[in-house]
Amino acid sequence: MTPHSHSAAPTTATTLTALLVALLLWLLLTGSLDGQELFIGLLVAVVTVLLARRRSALFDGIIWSSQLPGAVLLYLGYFLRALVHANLDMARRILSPALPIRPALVQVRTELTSPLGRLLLANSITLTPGTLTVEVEDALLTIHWIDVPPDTDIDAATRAICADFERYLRGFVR
Amino acid sequence: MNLLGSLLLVVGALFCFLGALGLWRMPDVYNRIQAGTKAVTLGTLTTLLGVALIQPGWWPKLLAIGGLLLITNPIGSSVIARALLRAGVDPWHRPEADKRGTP
Amino acid sequence: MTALDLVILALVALLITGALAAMLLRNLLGAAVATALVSLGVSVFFVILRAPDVALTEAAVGAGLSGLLLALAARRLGLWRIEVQQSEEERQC
Amino acid sequence: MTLAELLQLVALTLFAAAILLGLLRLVRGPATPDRLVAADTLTVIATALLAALAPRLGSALYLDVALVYGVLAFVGVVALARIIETGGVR
Repeated sequence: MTPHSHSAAPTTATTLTALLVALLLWLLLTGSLDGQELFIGLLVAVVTVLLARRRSALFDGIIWSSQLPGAVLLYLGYFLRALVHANLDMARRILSPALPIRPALVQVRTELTSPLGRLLLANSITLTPGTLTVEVEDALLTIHWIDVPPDTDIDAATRAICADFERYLRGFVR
Repeated sequence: MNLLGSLLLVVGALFCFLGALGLWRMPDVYNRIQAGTKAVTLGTLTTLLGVALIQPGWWPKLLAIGGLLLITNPIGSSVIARALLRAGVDPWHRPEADKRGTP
Repeated sequence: MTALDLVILALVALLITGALAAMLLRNLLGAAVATALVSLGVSVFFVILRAPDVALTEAAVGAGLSGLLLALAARRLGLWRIEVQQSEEERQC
Repeated sequence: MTLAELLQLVALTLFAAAILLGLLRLVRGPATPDRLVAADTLTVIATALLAALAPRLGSALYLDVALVYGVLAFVGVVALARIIETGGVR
């Protein structure tokens, strides 16, 4: 979202990650483990990654460790629960005749440093109860909050909106 | 399995409908983006899950659609919101409670 | 089959309204959005008519490329104009 | 008619109603950004509708249309939003 200026050549690890992601997407799209299809898929993935090599710097935010799958699963579980909760909340607001909303813009501060981490955080915030990421500027996120409690400053907003997500995200991303 | 899948289809369609209703009822653009993007994203995911239950062989492609949607949809609404903010559109305030948290 | 008929009716409404909006809207960006919506309706129609290949092409060209091209052309020619306040646009359709 | 068919009927009816509501917002405006948001929402609703129609039509080919539509409409929306961003309000 922010125009991040990563022009440095990506490391081998990030290129391999991009290759893995492209290959995974191919596998999901074809849905077969046939040898020939796999070979073509590998070819296509290599060409794609070579063409988009500068963009693959996005993946250098991932922290590789043995806990990576567990952390991702924990995050996904928390995220899906928050998504369902967000929608029930939104349905209540839409269906009640008085339209109980008090919208305003607030700012929060994040401690994630990599573009990938901030992208995931911004996406999570957009999909969870009553909040919409409007702008990401370095560590400051501007957020449109549909029901702002009275007397909210930046620290209270940070605690209420993005502290939980950050805790889960920091398990696998910088 | 077929029955459960159909039930999920109904739930997904209901959320899509709620999203469209929110689009209609909300007072300004930012709130419309909120209502639209959230409800419709969950509705689509539920629909995809329902289709996966009806036709179990299709799950890889459905998973790909769901994953791409989950990434692109929030970014899309975020980009619209940012463009509006930069173009100078002020968010709507409830009349009796103004001047709060606005930068 | 009645439910499919309902969907088809909604799509017809989408097509006609989108086409009228594309003609009548003063704002060129709004017209570009309406054009993209018309191609959405046509694409879903092709799927209902069991022509997935045609629908795929229509989706690729109509949704992505034509919106992009129209927007870029409008910007290059300096014809875009955003109206945030209510304006005479509303009475147009 | 089985119960599953009845449920699918209800789902399709709700989708049709959602399309009509989104259309209403597109017509009423009041400004271009509202129309853009309506179009974005309608696109995702159409993606869900295409996926919901696929088992009825009986081929996974129809899912490809939903996939391509979802991804490419995102590109179109981002392009239009960028033009609002650089163009400003006049």
